[in-house]
Amino acid sequence: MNWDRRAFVKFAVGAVVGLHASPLVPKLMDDSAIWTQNWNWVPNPEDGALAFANTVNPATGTGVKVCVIAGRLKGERLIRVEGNPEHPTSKGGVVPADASALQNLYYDDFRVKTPLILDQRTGMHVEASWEQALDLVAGKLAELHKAGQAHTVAALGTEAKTLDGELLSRFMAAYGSPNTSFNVSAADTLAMAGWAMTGDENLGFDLLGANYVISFGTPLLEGFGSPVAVRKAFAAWRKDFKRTGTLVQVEPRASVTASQADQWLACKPGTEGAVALGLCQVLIQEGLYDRSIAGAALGFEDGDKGMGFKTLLAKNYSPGQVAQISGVPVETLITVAKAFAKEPKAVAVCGPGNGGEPGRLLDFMAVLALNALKGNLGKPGGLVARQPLGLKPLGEATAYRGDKPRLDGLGTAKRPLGASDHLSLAKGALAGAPYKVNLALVAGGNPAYASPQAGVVRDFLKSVPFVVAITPYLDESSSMAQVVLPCGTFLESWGDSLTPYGGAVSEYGLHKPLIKAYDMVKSQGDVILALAAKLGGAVAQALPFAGAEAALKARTAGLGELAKLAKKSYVVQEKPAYGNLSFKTPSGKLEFFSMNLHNLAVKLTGEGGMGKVLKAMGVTAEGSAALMPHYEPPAALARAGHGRLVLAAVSSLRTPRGDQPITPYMIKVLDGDTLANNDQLVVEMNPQTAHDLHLYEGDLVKVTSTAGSTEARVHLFAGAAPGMVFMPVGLGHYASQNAYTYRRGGNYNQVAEATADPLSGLPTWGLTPVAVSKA
Amino acid sequence: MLPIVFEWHWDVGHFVFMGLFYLALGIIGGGLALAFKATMQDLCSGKDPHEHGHH
Amino acid sequence: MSLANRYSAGEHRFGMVIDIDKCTGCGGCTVACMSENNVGVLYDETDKIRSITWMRVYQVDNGKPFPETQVAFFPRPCLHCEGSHGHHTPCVSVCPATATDYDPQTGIVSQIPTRCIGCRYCVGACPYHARYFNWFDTPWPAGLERPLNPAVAPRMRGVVEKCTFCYHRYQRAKNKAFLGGGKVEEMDYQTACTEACPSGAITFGDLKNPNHKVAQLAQSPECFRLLERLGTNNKVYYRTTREWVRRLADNYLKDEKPGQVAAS
Amino acid sequence: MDDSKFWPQGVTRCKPGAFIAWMVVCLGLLGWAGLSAFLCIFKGLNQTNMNDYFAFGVWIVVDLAIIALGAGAFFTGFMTYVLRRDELKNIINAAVIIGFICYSGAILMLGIDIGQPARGWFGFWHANVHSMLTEVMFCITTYLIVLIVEFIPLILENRQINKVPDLAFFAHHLHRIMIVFAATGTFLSFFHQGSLGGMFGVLYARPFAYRAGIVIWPWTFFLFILSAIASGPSFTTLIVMLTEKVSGRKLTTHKVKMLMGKISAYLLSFYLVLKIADTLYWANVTLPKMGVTFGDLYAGGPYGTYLVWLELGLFGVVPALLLLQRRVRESYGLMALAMVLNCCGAVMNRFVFTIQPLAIPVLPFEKFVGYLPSWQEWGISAGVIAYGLIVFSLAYRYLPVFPQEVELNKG
Repeated sequence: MNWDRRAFVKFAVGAVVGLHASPLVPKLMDDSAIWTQNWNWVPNPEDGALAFANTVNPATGTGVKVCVIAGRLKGERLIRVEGNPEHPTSKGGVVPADASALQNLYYDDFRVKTPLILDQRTGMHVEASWEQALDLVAGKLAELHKAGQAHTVAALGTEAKTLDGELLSRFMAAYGSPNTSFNVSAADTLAMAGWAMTGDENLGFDLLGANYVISFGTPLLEGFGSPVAVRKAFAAWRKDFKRTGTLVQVEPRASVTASQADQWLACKPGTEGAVALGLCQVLIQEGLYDRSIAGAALGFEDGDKGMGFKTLLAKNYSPGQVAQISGVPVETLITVAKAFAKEPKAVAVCGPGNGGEPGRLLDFMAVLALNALKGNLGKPGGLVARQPLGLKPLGEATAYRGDKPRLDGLGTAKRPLGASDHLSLAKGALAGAPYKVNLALVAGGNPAYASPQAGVVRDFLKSVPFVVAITPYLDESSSMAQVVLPCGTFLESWGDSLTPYGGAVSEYGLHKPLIKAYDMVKSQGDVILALAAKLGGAVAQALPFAGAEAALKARTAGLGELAKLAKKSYVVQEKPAYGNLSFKTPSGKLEFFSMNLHNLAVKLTGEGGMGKVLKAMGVTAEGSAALMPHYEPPAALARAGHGRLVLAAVSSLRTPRGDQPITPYMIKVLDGDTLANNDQLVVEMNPQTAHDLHLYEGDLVKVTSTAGSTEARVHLFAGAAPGMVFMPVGLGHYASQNAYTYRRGGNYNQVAEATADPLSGLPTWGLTPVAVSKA
Repeated sequence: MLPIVFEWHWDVGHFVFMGLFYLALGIIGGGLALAFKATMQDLCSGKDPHEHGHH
Repeated sequence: MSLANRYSAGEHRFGMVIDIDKCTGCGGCTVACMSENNVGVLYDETDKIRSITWMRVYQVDNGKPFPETQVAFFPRPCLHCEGSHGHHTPCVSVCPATATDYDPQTGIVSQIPTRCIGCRYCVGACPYHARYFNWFDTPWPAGLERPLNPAVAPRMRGVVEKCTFCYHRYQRAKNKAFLGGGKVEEMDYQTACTEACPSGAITFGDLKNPNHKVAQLAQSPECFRLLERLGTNNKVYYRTTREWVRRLADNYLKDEKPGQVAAS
Repeated sequence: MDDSKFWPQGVTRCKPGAFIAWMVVCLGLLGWAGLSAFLCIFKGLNQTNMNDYFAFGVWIVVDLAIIALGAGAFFTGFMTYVLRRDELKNIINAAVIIGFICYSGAILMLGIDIGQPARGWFGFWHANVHSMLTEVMFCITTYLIVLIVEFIPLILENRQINKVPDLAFFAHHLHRIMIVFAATGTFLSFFHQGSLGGMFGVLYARPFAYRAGIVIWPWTFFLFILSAIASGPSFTTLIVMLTEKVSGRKLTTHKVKMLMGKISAYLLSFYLVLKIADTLYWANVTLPKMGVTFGDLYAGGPYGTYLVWLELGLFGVVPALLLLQRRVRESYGLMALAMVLNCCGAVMNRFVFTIQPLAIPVLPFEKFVGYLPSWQEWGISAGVIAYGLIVFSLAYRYLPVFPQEVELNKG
């Protein structure tokens, strides 16, 4: 056959037809279809057998189940955090911080994976072995101890009463320093209020049992106690489309709680306590109060200490006067008080502020007084005292035995009451009065970012020659440390958590290592104990445990076998301890006039100097009123006005509170009213207020206080009280290792100014006078 | 797409749609084939291509 | 029309009732959904019109001045529309590549990202903005790929994705029921958002099964659907007692009242 | 450098230098498009300013617009070959080339517009026949094949190529059966022009786009066909006029253009009557049922009712009235103006149906979102135009596009 043109054409045509008749075309199409679906940089998660492990997230108090997958090639990994329906208070359900916890666990760039030591020449952290790092820290501590400078070591922990907190306190006391501070919380304030009026420091609100709840300025639905548990109570008031519970919210902003409440009493900033007192007065003037306990309480009627609470209310807190102070109309005060009195299971709730601040002690006392007048003490749906769980101490009580004063002034006439806090410690140390800090041990938290007036704590840490951070994260605080010791998140370490704020039943949460995500990471307790062992002597004697697990075993000896407990992960009392409160006050009665406070003041100065002491503590009221629930206008308000606005926080469960770093998912779910385009912080203002300042939606402004400033975009929100500016919390991280959270918005804690709360002396930073100007 | 691939439930819509599609393709293909065949014939018969005059 | 008759023949019609009066806008559902379904996080998530959120929680307010202002939240998954005549879901009917389909058995609108050509016609067709296009390659920086759920394949750039009512959970439940010889019970198949919601605002189940709670709740006159008048005939019911919230769920002429207008 | 031996018999063309300079300008635009395409394909569509609210952007507007304007090819083909209007043979070549440019350009653009270009063919492989877009994909592709078949004989008639006997025969035989292709093309084109309209009319959850209709076809299906065939002939004529102006040569008789103008005039008038009726029905019946008023839809953002007046008035009724008059058609300038307005109307209509329905929020609590194309999007759009200019310029220079050219430019 000749290969001429015709033959070639015939061949070509034949070939084309033949190929199309063969399976080649469909096969190639199929292959290319598959090829288009392969994107080799899209991860392909390995499958494996699933298992669930219980634990409790100490940051939220949520009982959770963690899904563990056993991959054949890459081994075990955690893939999900779900709610644990069996947990008695949280009963399933999660908030963003729970559901996204794995993002903090597994974010390699953000985690401290090995001990790190700062290379002085390069200013960079260099990986080290545990031996090297512990030797370095223990050597430094021993050196200071030898030089008689043990008291110049400060420790900044997170929660005082957890295992980690107790270990840290014991360590420091045995080592010889009085300077241990912890985060402050509303639990401290509630404990003080309870101690002052009932003698009981473990009060809780029986939200689940109540069907009428008045919340005084607390973010009940945005971060109060264990958010999941609070929602369970809320859900019960709205079960199956029926409203069986009434919620009344008192606060200056149309928050989520205010909007979901059946009634919102929009008050002026900082006047929630006055509203509580106004309601007390209505109960009394309408004769709707409990006469058996409240009526018989110390300081109810006028007496030898002076004017009684009843007279005080009548004199200063009539509905008209309270309406004047708070802006809540008289009729509203009266109807709400009557409804509150009428409902058999009603409770008034006080708690943390929107910025996570511990609240004002006098307001708390006013709320306790309202509950007492309602007569709900110890009753279902009322204010109850929790029974302790019976945790064993870690050994003989160890307290600082030296003679050096504390840097935060705690226990002196200036601050007789109160719990420790990082800010006061930092202020004292920065002032150098009476001495400076040579070594700071940051244990578990991130005070350089999260402490109130974070700038002060950051300056303090900068001024300390040697900073040691025990932390899971490369955050703002650890980036300032000379030595960083890696500890695990709650998913990979031993530790515990206690009853969330305001809980009606005592809870104990225990977390254990569920995974070894990084080989060198230890439990925080292990690190403290290893350091103690290295130091030897009194410190080692005070902490005779092989590790955190052993310490937990000793601590929970009364709660059963540790292995079983760890598997279950929680101990929760079945129901609140109902029955009348047994008052452990000096008078043995409920006290509107607090003898505990009185005695304390007297102890410090003698009867005559009491007025002066109280003045120093920030109480302006005279006579017996000073030691009774009363209203003190917040100091910040006096400096507002004259073109200044009042800055307050917006709390949300999409932003974390306190030390916990915000997760990528949490950043993601923030909407444009919190974090605007290009990661700009958003502040809310009432349209009228903005108009007065010639500001429009989306304007870039600078919010400046005496503490600091930040830039933000204006969002006009009719639900914001006039004259105020509302700022979200938990944003504005500046540690660059976390690419998801770095420079996302600004940090509320950098602008908010902390002032000492009258009487409690705790820092409070809920209201700050600020100037808002176009940036 | 191919009638041999049964990946969905064939309903009337498919028959109409695909029927019209293959009809159109068939007409185009047929037309091309026809023109091709005529070309081949003309080439074999040795005609002068420019005899046809203008179109 | 009775609940079951709203939908075409088929064994199940999975759906939700979301109680707006219970939703506190915490975002738990959104985050739980993202962790269940391997939704990634871009470095800039403030560009909301390019950010993927299968379960998005919209915040709305009543527009009244202080102190009468109120806010509420509309959690918005994919509403799994059925359309008014047969399976005429707005998005399914327009997809040229059959990358999304209406399952006649469950009423779930599926999405096959590996088949999607990225034309985004479905995105335009959906009035709820429930469909999201992957404008970017999702970054999974070192370590963050570890918590990925193997039951759901992470998506590549250039395709559309959306809520699937956690269809993989249904498959898992079916497999389990098959092995155990039983049926898929109400609690065997629950979406991640339903489980996560700490307020219990979401109820999920089979709208065609009168024993399921969702079927009972959805009958309430306080229940309504988003943009019901468009005839999307979807399966996510919302519930509120607040008139202003209800008014925001659909478009109304000035003289019309919610609840008195029939779907077109 | 002399390329005159490639020119069609008996005509002159501009100097190679000038032509090369012109090509360089076009290639520059094409380079911009190339860079944009590279970025869009390798980095993804984040290079555009499209988003989940504006799922479609300027590309789709350009796509729809050029497909509408390219409708001159099928309708002129239909008139020429099927209805045997022989005078149109003098312009059919230009119409085919413009059609080819518009369709191939649109397909190239769509290839970049979809997020997964490598999967573009899944529309065929896993076709969902209920989707208007599927119909569009099938018809456009098939019709492009038709256009290529129609274009081939013209290419083969190039003076040098025509010397090859095989190719000359082939061209001749294709010509002989052109009616078959023209008829098929008419059928295909008719459907996809309609389906492009149907694409938006079926969006029943988008009140702005949704239209009632018959059986499976919303009114937009028919309106799009009409507006395309009304503007297509105008566009073809305009391009011819433009070529005449640029080349300084007469390419067709004015009679041919007037005929095209007349076709446009009648079709446009017919279209407008239906379009106005449709708009009134939509505004007064369809929308209120959905709880929306006509005013609501034009209340937010930059999209006011002025768009309606512009589209239906200045770009609709005005060119229709102008073109209907013989006096206007007799004037070269006035007819050109009317045809420009007519084409603007088609482009505007496509813009209104692609961008506006997406911009208008349907959920009462959604907000208006703005959109401006990025330079990459403009680049691709400009590139398609540059591509058209290049193809048309080359075709004009080397192919006997206009049968009357030699005659008209004698002496």
